[in-house]
Amino acid sequence: MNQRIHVGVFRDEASLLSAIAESQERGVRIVDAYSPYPIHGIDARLGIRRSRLTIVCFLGCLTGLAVGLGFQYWSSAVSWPVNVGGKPFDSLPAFVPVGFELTVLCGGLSTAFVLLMRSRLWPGKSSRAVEGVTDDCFALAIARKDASLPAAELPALLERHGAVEVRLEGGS
Amino acid sequence: MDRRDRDDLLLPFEDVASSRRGFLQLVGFGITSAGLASCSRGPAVHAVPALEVSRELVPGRAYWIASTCGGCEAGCGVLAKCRDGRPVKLEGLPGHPVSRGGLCPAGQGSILSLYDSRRFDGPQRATSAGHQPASWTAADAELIAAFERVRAAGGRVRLLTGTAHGPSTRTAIRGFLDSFGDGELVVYDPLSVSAIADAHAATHGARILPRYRFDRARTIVSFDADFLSTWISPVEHTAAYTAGRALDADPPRMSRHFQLEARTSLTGCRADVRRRLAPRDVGPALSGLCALLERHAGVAGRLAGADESAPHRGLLERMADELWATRGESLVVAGANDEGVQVLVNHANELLGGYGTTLDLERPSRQRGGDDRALERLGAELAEDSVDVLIVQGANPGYDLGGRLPVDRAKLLVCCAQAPDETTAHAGWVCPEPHFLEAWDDGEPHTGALVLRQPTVPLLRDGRTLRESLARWSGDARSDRELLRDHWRAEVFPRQTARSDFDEFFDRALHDGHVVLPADGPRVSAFRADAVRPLDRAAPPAEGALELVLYAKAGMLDGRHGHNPWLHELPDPVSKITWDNYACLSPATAKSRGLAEGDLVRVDLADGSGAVELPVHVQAGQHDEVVAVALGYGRAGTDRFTAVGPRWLEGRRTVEPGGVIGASAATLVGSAAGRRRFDGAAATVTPVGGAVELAATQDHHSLTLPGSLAPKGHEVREVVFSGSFDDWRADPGGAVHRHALPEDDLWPEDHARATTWGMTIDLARCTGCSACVVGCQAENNVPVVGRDEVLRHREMSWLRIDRYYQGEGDDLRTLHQPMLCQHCDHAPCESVCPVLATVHSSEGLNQQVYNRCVGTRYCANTCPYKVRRFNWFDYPHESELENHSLNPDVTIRTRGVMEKCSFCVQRIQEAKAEAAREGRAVRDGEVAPACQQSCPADAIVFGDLKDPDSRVARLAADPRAYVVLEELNVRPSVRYLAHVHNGASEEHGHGS
Amino acid sequence: MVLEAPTLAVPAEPRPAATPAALVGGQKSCRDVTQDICAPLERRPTGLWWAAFLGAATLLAIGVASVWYQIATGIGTWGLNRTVGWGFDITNFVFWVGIGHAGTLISAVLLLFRQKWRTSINRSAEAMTIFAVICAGLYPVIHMGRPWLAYWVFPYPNFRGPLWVNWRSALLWDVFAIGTYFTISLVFWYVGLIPDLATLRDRARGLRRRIFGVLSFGWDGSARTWSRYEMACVLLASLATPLVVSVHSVVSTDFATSVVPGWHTTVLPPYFVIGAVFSGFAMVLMLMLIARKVMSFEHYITPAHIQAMCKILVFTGSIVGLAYATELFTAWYSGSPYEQFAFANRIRGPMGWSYAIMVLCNVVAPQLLWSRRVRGSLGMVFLITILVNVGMWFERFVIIATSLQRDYLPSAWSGYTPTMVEVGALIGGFGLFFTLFLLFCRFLPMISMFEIKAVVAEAQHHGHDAKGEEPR
Amino acid sequence: MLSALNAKILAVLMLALGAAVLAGTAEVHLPGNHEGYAPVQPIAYSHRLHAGELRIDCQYCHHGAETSRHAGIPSASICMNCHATVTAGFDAVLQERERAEREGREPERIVSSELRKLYDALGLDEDLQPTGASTPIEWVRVHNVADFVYFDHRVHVARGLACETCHGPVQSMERIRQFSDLSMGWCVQCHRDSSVAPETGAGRDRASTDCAGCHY
Repeated sequence: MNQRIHVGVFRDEASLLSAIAESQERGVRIVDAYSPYPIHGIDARLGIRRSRLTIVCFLGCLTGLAVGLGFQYWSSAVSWPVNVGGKPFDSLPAFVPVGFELTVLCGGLSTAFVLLMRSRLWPGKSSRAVEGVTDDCFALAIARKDASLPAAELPALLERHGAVEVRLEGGS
Repeated sequence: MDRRDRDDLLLPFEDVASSRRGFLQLVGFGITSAGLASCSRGPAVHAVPALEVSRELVPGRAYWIASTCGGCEAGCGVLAKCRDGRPVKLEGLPGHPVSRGGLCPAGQGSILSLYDSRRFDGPQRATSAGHQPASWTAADAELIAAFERVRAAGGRVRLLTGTAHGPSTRTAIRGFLDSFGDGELVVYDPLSVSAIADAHAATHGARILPRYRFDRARTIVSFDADFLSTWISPVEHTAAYTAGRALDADPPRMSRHFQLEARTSLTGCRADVRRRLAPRDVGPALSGLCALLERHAGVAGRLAGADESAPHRGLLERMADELWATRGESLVVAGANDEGVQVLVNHANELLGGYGTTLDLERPSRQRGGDDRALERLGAELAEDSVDVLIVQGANPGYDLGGRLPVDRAKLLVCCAQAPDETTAHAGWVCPEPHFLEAWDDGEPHTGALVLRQPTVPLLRDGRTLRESLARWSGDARSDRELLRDHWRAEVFPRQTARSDFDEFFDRALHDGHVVLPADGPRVSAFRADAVRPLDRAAPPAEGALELVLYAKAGMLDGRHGHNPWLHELPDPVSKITWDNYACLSPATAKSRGLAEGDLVRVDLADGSGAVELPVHVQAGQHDEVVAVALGYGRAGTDRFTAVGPRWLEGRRTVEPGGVIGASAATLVGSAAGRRRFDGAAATVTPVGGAVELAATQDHHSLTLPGSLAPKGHEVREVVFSGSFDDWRADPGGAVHRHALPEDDLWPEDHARATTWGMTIDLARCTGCSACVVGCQAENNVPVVGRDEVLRHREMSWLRIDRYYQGEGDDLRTLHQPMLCQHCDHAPCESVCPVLATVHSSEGLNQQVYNRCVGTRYCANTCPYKVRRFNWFDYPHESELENHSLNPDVTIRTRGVMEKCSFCVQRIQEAKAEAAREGRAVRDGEVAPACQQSCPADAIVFGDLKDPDSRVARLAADPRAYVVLEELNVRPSVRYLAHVHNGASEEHGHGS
Repeated sequence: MVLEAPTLAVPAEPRPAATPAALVGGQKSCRDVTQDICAPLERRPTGLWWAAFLGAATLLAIGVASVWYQIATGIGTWGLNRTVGWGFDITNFVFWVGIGHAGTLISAVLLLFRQKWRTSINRSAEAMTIFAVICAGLYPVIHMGRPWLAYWVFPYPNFRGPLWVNWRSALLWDVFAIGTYFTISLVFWYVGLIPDLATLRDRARGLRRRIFGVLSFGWDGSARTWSRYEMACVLLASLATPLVVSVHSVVSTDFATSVVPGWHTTVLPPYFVIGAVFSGFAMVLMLMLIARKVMSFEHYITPAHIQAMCKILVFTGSIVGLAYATELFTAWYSGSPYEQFAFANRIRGPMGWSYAIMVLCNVVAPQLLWSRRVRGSLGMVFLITILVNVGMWFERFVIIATSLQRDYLPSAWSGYTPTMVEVGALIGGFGLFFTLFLLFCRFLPMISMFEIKAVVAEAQHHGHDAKGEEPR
Repeated sequence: MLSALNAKILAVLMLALGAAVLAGTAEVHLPGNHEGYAPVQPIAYSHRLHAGELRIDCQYCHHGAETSRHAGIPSASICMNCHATVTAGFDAVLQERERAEREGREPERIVSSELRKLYDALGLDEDLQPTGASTPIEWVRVHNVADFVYFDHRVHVARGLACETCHGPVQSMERIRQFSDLSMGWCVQCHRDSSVAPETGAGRDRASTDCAGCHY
């Protein structure tokens, strides 16, 4: 559905939030909201689900730990067991530090990687950010859910809440 | 890593000998690395096999040639290990009548002089522009003409030599000199014991030097004689001395050794009872001792009452009692080159019945044949300009005699030195001799015990033995080998009966390195007691003056090894100082004069006849009225060592260009009654301002911790255990403090194995002589790093000898402990290496893999024994030629890697390879690391600890056996056997 | 260096809805924040910056020359010897690792504790961490005898059997700890930078815009992204917090797992971690004081921040003092004569002076911060931060050099005197650190704009003072 | 969802991976691996002829292998054991004999050009009489174990290891070629596999994987 999206630019957080509130009340589809900083509580209002990055991170950690301990054990007790200082080949306590570091490393890297992937962020991606939204402006992109709402109502809604500018985007 | 280790070394003599005697063909196999062609597809390395195959010489396979050491006159047997046509290592020759398998530091080091690039190549003629090379033909023609003129004119010909020459050379000399109207041989020893021979002339009617049998002595009294380190025949004495202190004999025996000395000698350090005695007191003390012995013997001699005023009277009485109690097995020796003293020594030994047992006159020693009075006469003749020809061989009078023999006054001076020295500078002709490893020769260290020398390598430098030269000059065209064989056929062969075929006899003698002929001792007369006179105490030196004692250092000896970097870097066994000589003062004297270690002083003879500037070394245990200076330093040309060691921003040279290493004390050698006098001259010590650092390898000299820092009850580190013989008999393990370690391991034993290489070091046998240190250096290509690096505590020796003093003055006790990688089963160094460069082998070796090492130095930090050595720089050899002394079986380590004692793993591998080839197991005793091989005292034993029948396993089970720092539970494979002395319990005490 | 009291910056465009907050001085709006923080990056550098940069670059050049000479000639150009195998090299390493710790702590731990006052300093503290870890990582490499083979410490597939590495070696743990620490810190820092890079991108023209465009990953401030972003930051912070503890614990095992008396003690891991926090906070505070002056950030780095940091310093400094005491007690109580001697030697031996410096700088000097007047004097605070850094460097030097100098066998005892080449390597570390830091100040926003904006907005929104969340 | 850019990145990665796999199978070696190295030698000595056709025992020429760590490159004098009389290939000699028969003369001594090099090296003239001017032959060494390895032929020969195990089918090589990669992994793998000694050896001496077995 080729939809036309109206983007309203606000000067403050409160205006954005009130615009969101009315849009939801009136059944306007909120495409996204943009802000220069994370707004406390906005995910709940927009109905954004809690991120599942936690799971990714946990799995990353688990993988790191398993690979770390497994490789250490394999390389020192299976691949080529070497007598080092009379210690046993499978000196597990000695493997803990590296196992831990790899846990953290894999967890951290997988979290960051999945964050970028899910958010479609990558080096060189051309930005479609609303002007000013990285400075001191807030923006709300809304679209009609269906034809029940008059098209002109959307810019009006935005302006009612103090949008200093309303733009029309081609939609996705 | 950038140096290919062994193969390049196989290309040895292209530059030095390819034109000579088809040497390249003999060498067999050479490989040249054609540059660094590694970027191309293949490694362009060329291999050049010999054109003619040689049956004996298999490339890469070592062979051994028995010969005789030329490091000094003692005549020890050596086995030269050769690879690819050249000797790479000298080892002791087992079963040798003199050395019994041991070899001293100087002997070990003497291989390096073979590869000395300074050696003369062919004869040199003196010209206005210095020495110019000439051919032997030209030299012979000119010299024969000159000799002819002198002969015709009845001129005076003198041949001045050191001691070492065997029967064949003696015959040649006699023949040559007899052809002149006035030809005479003058022999001198730089470290003269002329007085002993003179004393025997006085008391026994024959100018002989007895052979001392320390193995037969149960009581030994030594006045200043450093017989375990430098005196006459140290290897022989050490072997005999330790044989006389055998705890493993049945019944165990241990001689008691009294040492009365002015300085602190290595021998004094080993003594059971040691007292300080100024040189001027030696005569009175000996007179007193003789008087006491006369009383025991019931002889009324002239010495009666001499004991009344003698110094250390109580000790003298005790010594006399003990000597008398063991009469027939007692031995008194003195180091002083003073006839009066030596006559008293003879008297004491005669009273004690030592002649025939502890002093052998049947096979007297020929290891020192010098006659100081003949030398004095030669000096007079030279001073009168009446010597027409002076031939100098095997000696360097220009240095040894401190310029007091005017060799330049001879009308023709011919020198047979191998390399330029202080005497050749004046020579009209230099007719260089070959190195002892290049030549045929014989010797006679003990009368009737003949030794042989054979070439191990073709001549690297064109030289000719004196024997051959004399033959040429007498018109005899035989080769040197023929001269030697003919002499043996005519003179030696008939004196034996064991073999009837000369070739067989000679080959056997070559194989054994020696032959012992039936005794044919000189006739000595009955003891002439009338020669004995009491010696009074000399007047003390003037106020402020000290008594000068000149001594020799192990390794450097009289200075003949002054161009040997290994021996310069060998720490003195007592002072632990390298690369220098110094003026030793006792701590009390140094303190009273406000002198500290390293302060520069001038030592002046009180009569003004000589002076030398040296740094001070504060020497524990030295007599307060004595200043001791080592001979053998300050050799001309030692500024060659300016290039030794690394050159870098803050690096300081070992010696400045134009300078010399140390200072020559030969100018301080005085003369008394026609004999060279080494001790007792009055000397003043004056500070001249300034100070230098002395490069010692040890900073803290005691097991006692610095006072204010020591924890209560733990003031002494329990590293060396020592106990008396009596205590040992009561409780053989009593001296060792053991720790109760848990039986259980933190982790189960994962590494069961069939073989555990291990070592025992018997501290009761070890004398600290340092032969093992040089042996290890030679075997393992340990680099020389130079004075500055030693000062920075970066010496590279894999094996060091720790020396700990306890007490001071008369109470000084000294302990030596060889310290090397302990090959711990729970090695702390292994766990910390990130790249597995040091790990444990399946045979218990702590392996260091040089090519894996990245050089974190963590292992060295964590080593409790601090035996790991890091390559701080590249340490190149002085010359390409010197590289040929490298052992091709051991990697040369590059900069940035750690190294350490490997238990001579290359020898283990060699033994295993040979065993595999012969389809058998390695036998006990088949593997002897370099340190064990050369140990004259047999203190080191190596083998498989897991084999209950091995010698090392039996020793490791000895109650005296302990491991150093046992409480760390690192489980070393090196076990030390506690030191046992034969003093009273309280004299040495327990626990270090 | 005396720093003046904060002066009021003139806002480019006065805003009616300003927030009075002790953590953000002046009356700042979001636009002011953007303007104030971006402005220094968009102007030509000041003379002061140039002077500082040239100074730092000179130090770096000295370091590069020293290290080059050392690698070309040999480790022998350092004053080490057969007994003291580590000196300045590992001292510098541990010192810089320690410095790094504060950055992670400020950004991660304080994030988890929701300490709002961290916002002004966390960015530069994290940058400091990264630069410090770069400096730290260099020393173990150059301290190797053959640094060109340093890659052998990684377990990569090879044709040697394959031959792996020794997982039992604390040095290898270091490789992984430092490597992980660097990677995670870098990721954390960069993720934190993305929104601010987008701000810079949107303010810039031409090439700058293109560069920041690439670097900002196409950030558009979407609420969905913010949501994930905040979660990711919390996760990374949760990972970084145990990491930061583990890193210095692992570094301490370089010493604690070896048998050298004075090293072989279990107190070392906490001792090292707290020391690291201590030195790191001192370094952050020092840099803040400089940056505040040089970059005119008086409104963002306020006396409240400095007060908070000072309190942490006096707290951690006291723990460090306790650690020193514990160490002595342990040595005495152990009954091990080697340990007892090691500490006696440390305090009264030939290098006792270094122990005295350590105690004076680390334990005594920070106690002055109990006084409110001292805390109020920027000059005094600055001086104390420098002293603490000197003291912490000496702490590592004391542990390394004096322990090694005299261990078990008296025959092997020696001393340690650094060479000029070694001093050059030390200087070079500071040169590298300050060069990187100055470049960072110049090209990247030193203060996290989006977080400051959040603080400002929150204060505005709730209408109360953000000072209420000052740390204990 | 695979965006266009992602697809591009993936493609590049796949290509790189493919190239790596190809490189692994093709004749591309890592630095230090000289497997297949077969340099031109100063004399075109044929191992195929001598070891293959004529079945001369390896150790007849490389006699050091039994007693020394180096097998050795044979001396020219060993060649002369045969080549004092054999001066050319059999075919050439036969042809000359036929030609001589045709021309009714005594057959001349035929010296092959390669053997001429041997005689030159030994300093032998046309009649194989010594001239005294000999020059050693500079063979190009083919088998170089890595630096800092002490390899000992004698142990391997004593254990009954066939030369071909490491040197490959020498009897079929016209020009000698490095057969194995001589890497440490290659050595170690064989040592691991030989943890039980072959029939000749004593049970206790198994092939060791200790570092000091080769590095000291």
